[in-house]
Amino acid sequence: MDHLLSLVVFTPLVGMLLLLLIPGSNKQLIRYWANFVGLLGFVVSLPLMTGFNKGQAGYQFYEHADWIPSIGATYTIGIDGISLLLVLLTTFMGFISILCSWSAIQDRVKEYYAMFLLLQVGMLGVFVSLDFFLFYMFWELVLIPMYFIIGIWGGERKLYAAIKFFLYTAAGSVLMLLGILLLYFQYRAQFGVYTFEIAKLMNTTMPLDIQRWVFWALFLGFAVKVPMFPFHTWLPDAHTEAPTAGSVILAGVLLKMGTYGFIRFSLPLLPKASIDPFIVQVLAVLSIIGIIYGAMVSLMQKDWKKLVAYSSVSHLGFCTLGIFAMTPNGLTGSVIQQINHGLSTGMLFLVVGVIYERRHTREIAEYGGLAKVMPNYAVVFAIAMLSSAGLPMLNGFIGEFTILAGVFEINKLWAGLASSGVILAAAYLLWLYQRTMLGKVTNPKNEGLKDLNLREWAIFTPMIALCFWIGLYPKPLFDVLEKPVAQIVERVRPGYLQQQQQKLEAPIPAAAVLVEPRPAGHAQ
Amino acid sequence: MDTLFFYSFAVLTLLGAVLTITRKSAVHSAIWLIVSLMGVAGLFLLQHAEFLFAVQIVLYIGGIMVLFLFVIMLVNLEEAAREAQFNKQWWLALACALIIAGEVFFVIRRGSDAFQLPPSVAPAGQEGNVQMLADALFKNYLLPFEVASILLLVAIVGSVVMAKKRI
Amino acid sequence: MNFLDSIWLIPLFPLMGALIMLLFGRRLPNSVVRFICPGTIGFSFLLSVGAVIQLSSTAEKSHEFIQWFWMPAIKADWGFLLDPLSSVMILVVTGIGFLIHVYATGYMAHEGGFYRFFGYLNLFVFFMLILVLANNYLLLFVGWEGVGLCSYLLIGFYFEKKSASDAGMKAFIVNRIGDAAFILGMLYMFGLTGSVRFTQVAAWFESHHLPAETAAWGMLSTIALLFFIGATGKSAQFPLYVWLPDAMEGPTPVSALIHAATMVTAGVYMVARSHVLFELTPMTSEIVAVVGGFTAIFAASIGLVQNDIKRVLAYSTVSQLGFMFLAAGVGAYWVAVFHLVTHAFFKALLFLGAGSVIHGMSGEQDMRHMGGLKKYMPTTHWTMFIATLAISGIPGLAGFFSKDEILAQVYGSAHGSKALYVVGITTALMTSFYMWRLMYMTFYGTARSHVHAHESPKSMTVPLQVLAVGSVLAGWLAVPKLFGPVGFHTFSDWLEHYFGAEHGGHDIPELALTSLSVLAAVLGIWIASRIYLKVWDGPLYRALLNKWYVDEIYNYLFVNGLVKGGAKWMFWVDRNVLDGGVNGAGWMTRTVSTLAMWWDTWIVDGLVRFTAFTVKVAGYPARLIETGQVQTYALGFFIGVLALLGYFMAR
Amino acid sequence: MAPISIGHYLVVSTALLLIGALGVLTRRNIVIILMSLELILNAANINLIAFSRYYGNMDGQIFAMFIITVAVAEAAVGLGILIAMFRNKGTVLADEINLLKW
Amino acid sequence: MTDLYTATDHFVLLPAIMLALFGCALLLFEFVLGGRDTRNWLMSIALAGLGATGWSLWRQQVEINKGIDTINAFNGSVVVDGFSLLFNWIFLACAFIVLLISYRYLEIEGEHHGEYYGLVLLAQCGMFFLATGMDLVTLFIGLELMALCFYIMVGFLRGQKRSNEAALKYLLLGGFSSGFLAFGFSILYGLSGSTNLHVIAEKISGRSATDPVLLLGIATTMVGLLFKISAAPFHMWAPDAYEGAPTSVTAYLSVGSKAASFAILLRIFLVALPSAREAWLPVIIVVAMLSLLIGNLAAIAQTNIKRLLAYSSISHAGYMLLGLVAGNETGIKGIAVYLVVYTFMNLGALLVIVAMRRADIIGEDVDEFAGLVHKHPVYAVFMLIFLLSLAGIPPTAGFLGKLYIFLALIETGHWGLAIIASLFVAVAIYYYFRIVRSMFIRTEASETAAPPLASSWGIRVALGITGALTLLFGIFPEPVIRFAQESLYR
Repeated sequence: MDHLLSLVVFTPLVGMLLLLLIPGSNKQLIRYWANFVGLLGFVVSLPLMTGFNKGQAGYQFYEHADWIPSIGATYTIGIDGISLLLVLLTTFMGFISILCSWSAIQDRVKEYYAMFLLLQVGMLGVFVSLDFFLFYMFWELVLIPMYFIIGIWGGERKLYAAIKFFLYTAAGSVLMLLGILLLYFQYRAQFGVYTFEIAKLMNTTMPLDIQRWVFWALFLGFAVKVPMFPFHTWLPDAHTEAPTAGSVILAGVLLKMGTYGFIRFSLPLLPKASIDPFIVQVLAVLSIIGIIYGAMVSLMQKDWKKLVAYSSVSHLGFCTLGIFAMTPNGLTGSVIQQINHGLSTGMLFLVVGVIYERRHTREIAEYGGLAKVMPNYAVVFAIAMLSSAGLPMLNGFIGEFTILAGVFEINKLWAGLASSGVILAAAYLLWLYQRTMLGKVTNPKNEGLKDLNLREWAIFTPMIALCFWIGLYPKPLFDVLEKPVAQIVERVRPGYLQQQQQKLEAPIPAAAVLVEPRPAGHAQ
Repeated sequence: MDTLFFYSFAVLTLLGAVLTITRKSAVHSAIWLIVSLMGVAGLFLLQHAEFLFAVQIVLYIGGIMVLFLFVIMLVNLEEAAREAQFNKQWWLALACALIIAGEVFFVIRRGSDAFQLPPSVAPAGQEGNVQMLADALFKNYLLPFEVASILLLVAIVGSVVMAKKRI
Repeated sequence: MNFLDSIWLIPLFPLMGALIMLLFGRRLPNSVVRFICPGTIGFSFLLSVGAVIQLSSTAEKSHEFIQWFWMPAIKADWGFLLDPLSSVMILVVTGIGFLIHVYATGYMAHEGGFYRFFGYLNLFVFFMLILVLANNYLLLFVGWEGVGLCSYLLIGFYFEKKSASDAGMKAFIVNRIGDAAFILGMLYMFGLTGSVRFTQVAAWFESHHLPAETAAWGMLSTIALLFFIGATGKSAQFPLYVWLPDAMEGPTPVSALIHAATMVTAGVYMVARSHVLFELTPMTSEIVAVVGGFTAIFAASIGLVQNDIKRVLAYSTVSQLGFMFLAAGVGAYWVAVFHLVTHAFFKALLFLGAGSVIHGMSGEQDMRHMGGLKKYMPTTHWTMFIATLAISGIPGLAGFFSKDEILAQVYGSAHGSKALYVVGITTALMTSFYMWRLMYMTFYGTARSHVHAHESPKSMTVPLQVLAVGSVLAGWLAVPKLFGPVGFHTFSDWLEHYFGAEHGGHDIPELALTSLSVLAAVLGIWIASRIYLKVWDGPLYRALLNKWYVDEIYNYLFVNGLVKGGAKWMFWVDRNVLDGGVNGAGWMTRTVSTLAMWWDTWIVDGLVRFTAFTVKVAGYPARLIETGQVQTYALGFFIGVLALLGYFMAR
Repeated sequence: MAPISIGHYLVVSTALLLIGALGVLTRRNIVIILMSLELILNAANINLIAFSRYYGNMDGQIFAMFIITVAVAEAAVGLGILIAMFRNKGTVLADEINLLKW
Repeated sequence: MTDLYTATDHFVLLPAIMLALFGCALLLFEFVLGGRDTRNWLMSIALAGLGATGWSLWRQQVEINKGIDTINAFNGSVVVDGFSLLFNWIFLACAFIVLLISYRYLEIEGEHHGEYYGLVLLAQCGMFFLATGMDLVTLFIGLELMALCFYIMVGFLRGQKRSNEAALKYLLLGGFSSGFLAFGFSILYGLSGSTNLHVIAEKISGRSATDPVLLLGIATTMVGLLFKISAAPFHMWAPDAYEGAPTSVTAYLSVGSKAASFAILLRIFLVALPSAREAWLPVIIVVAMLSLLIGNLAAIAQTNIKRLLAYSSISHAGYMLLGLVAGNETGIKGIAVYLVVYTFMNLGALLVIVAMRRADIIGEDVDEFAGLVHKHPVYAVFMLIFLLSLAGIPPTAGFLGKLYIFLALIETGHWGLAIIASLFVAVAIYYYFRIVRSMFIRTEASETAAPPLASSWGIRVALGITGALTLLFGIFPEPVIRFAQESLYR
């Protein structure tokens, strides 16, 4: 099919429009329909996986059409390995979050699902766009439904959280737009043509200082979304206040838009700025601060969801650190970690959601000893927690380790500092687990809680399966990512791949390894 | 001679204007406004704009001022006259006006070299001013003239709509 | 059947057991559980025996088997390696594991969550087998973390008990510190050699002929040190040993299996695995030896005065692990592994025996309330008696051979030293003392409580008996050359071949050393028999009783100080500085307008209109311009003109 | 005395403009404000007439005529609105009309 | 010169003639046949007038599309070119929608008179001259015609104090500014001896930039024009006038008047005063920034939506001025695109407020919008689209306008301005979203208890048109851009 990708992107939109035709009072039908569309969205995205040729560099399922010739904006979409994974993650997580809202959302059901499907369109669009203008459209399209999801179906401070989310991200993205335009005119100055197409913009050669400007502009847009360290304060609020599915999709997919932006746009378009020592250092340091800081702040939280939210800051720090290592492992690991974070943090939020639905409180102190009452739930939570903490055989480890390996190639100190995040992750997650699941059931309200029901199992089972799959056999992911990542690295650090290859193959002279050769007398 | 006339008309104009805006009673203001406008009319005359002079006298002084006086009678300004005539920001406004005057003065002084107009065309003959005016008005400015008629119609309708109790 | 190619089945059986238990266990009757779980381990044991026998008959004494390409980042496979070292380990793990499983069927019979317990236990064995069978560091790390997880789960098995879950958490987190170092070490290793596969790494080291790093601290030393830090976490060495005593909160079979026989020895195994590296880095080896020695004496000193039966054993374990590192540090890797094996037998036995005592005493763990149990629990008594003799180093029993060999190596090896030997022999003395103190307090004398003690069931005593036999015989696998007939060197030959033993150094006065260590053992027993119930109040005693206050110091420094304090501080920064910064930027906006939040609050709180008005008016100049006075507007206009002309004037 | 130049007229008109503006800005009585507006427009007229004469074309005069027309219309409508307001509010003081603000 | 009134003159003037004819007819109609049962006729005549105007504009458009640059009439004092047609179409659309939404609204307000329709058409007639005029006199008279109509329309609810007050304030300040404008025009005339913009440009280009008289002329002209587009600091009439005026008039005022004022502003700055660019450019920059600052900040605290939109329209003027600051092709095109887009989104937003006005309910307060989505989801969703568009969030049309402004600024290297302007987008989101929040999130029952909206076919049609175009221009903006491109630069 020629338009498979468009089909994937716009299936939720069509579903949403049809959803609007269903009378709002018929909640059950709306639910069935929305879940059907969610599933359908996932199913239509599966051919992408089977049809994807991982040996082929460049974009696949490419579609191109003129859109706004006057300013050179086109409808150009296509995916490479990186986008493929994120698209699949999106369709999958989209379905999961729609499914998990079945009983959690009781009022304004129609609007809710409409918003979710719209959100889905925006997210998918971001990951497939190969035209900056189109990308920006989708990028902003995401804001509105998310605003409503937080604002209407959120918790107590939903208004504050929703507008904060909106303002932060909108402010960042407008500045990003300026960066895009700067790039656009740079291209125009060289080639005399207006275009927003990424593939063409890649040919622009820019002096370093312009690249820096563009880089920082794009950085603001992406960093707010990720969110990187000083821009993260919207995240805990948004996560905490959003309904479960909102948090899941926010953590699972939305944040990835920022990291994806870095990988897809910042690095290949601005190779010189990306490798600029100052920029790299600043970003790496911010990432590391994010890792440690997010983890430390997590430790302090009394609110279950907020804890998970701050843990996102920490995990995303790993992702950005991997990106700015700009090594094949770093980038690959970053993408994989993005997928992993989607799954594991998504699961953690779902876990919170399950209990929130039953007890309507997120205070950790309210719980304790749930393992006794809800043993299955405790198992699921344990798996989610361990996956998030990076336990080997589960997905988190693969990503974190690959990132660390990638970072290590560049700077050992960074890797060392980042690895402390691994320790802290165990600390805050286990402590959370202990406070909520273990011990005696102290709160009488918790005594009669029901364990997971069938629908909840249906949500968790595929996620757990994926966690194990990625943990045990991540090779397909690596295969898919190999070509695009190599391309990016080649652009940013020309020759690095070869050099690395040679280094591994060539014998290392002893002097390179040792600080000082040993005095001969000691030889045995 | 022209000089003398100019100064006297100028003084008349400005003095009338100053008095217009300082008199307590609106009626007095209106009368001083008439004086000022007559000064302007005098200036028109000095510049050989006889037709405009006539218009100024007839239309303004005869027309607008009647309108003003009419309104003054209508809205009964007795009480208003007893209250303070200037608002609280008068000093600020005065200061601003003086500053602007100073600025204009300064600008003109500083750039007096640049202050050059294209050479004056020989003044048109005194006779036929009205004729020339009519010529221009009905040839070159036919369109604004027509538009002005609509403008006046709007003004008439508008003031009627506004002022009438019921329509 | 070709056992060598089916070594992947060895871990698979316990995994299947674990999955069955965790997925369906709740629906299975205990009798089935009791059958399945030890059964899977038993199978694995049989497979292991088969594989080892087949291995011994191959020429290269090593068999690698790769299942799938797992982790592209550092080119790590999911593959298994069976060589002498790992064959020893799988035998220990499956063999002792099997016995402990059997024991646990009796011990845990009355506990809730029977299936869960066995599920975890099977899972543990699975991970442990992965750990020892892995063909590369990364997969080893999988097992490494996995056993940590299971340890966490099992320590916290009585999760309703806060102290238990606390202990589990502590174990996991402390281990994680080591793990982070391990990861970095692995990355270093990969960066250097381009592989993390044991065989390739070793080949690389050999082919590059690197000189050892004695004079300077280099990359190799760093890697080795990072690995060792990893090992200290898992094997409870100073300063990361603190979790192990707390881990005794878990059920006793767990303590026996995980915290005595197998998991805690993973560090030793890993160091032994990396022996090529450690041989190249004498400075790190020295550190290993010193840390090991220090831990040995330090833990032993704490063990002297503890009253909880399991804690004594826990500190004893720490101390014995120290011994193993001591051996590894001086380059006697095979000895370390040898001690590992013997220790597995007698320490497992001791724990199981202690468990039997606790079981018989209905949960009592404080030795001050025991005494005179000999006549109630004869089997337990005599098996424990043997184990205690073994650990004390009485000739003829397992502990004697291995400990003696360690001391000999410490004294005589090229990397050893006299000082460490003194530490070692002192520790041996202490060991003997506290173990006999334990025996005396528990089994002899008069009963100090009214609990009606009873002997444990068969399922518990039979494993005790088997282990007791093991504790006697294990040592004879490697009789010092001084004594034994040639045939009894199976073990040392098997491993020395692997480690490429190099016995340079001095000639070892073996007889003298052996006599000395026997003397220390006997002296310890004698002292214990004299003063086993004494409490001598003094600062030293209190320091020992309080474990040198290490927990308190850690708590103060790290938990409360660094982590919680830091976290608190950071959260404050987050709320006040960062958000404040942003809000500060928004402050201008806010002073010029009302933030919706404020406005809402006012309405909700029903604040008097006047306040709202004043704040509103006073706060927001932009609106303030709009006074509603038309002339003010005109004035604004006028000022605009003024400014404009002013600008024109100025240019 | 210097001969009367175009500059003199400009000065007079500027002064008239400022005086008119001052009236608008300071007087409370709206009727007088409207009168001041007339002064301002007349300032423009003075300019136009002077320039018209200077250039000898009629454009300025015609412009001035239109400005007078506009002034008339504005005054008429202004007074109309004033009456409507006076009817509703009973005041002609500019600073008393402040319903709409902030 | 010889012919007083040629066929070309007629052709050019035809739309204005139509407007004037129908406008006057409506004025007279009410005088002659005043009564309650004539109201449908009024509407029909007015629509017919717009139809006729549209037809004559279309004929001009066809002519222009043939490739003729400009059609001069009346000795060049009125021209038809792409520029004028572009603006005229905007005026026409605006007047059309205003008519559609006025009917029911005036009924409710109880001020349904033929004069209103006449004034709408005549105001458009004035706008026509603002777009086509090339001569100071024509421009001035057109401006005054439009302004007068608006003074009256703003005060059309004669019985309401707010309306009176708004009209009076608007008139006093409008008169004040016209005075300055007239003074400025007189000086421009004085410097060139002609009222034709081209001649003025030619004469001025020879003068130095420090020429005091020129500066005085520019300054006074500028303030007059900036007042009309309600740019800060000459904006202060706008909030009061917008708030007090009948909402349909607010719509007309905020869109039609603003567009027309931009037409004259662009004509004068681009045709007559390009040579003095270095003199006025910094002023425009400052004014634009001030407009953004004041417009956006003051809007935050508003609870009256009309007033809020007034402030937002000030900030929109600021954005458009930034296009003039850039001054290149993209910038001017940007202003045009922005205006087109602004027309539909702002009209849309205001017409929702029009619909909110019903018996006993003013419907202008943010709180009165609470929970709108429950009772009237369509209105709420459309309002959402308009507000998003006003805030400049894709995929709505408003984004296109802002994009063009940013494009122009970046292209000409005004990075700092671009950054500031873009940051104000975030501020704008904040206050627009207070309305969104009120409509969608707040669940107070105030709306559900209230009577249904004052919906009528006119409002529904207008809502459909504005809403659809706001979305459509956002998603497929090519036609708008092409239209602007071909109108301004062929």
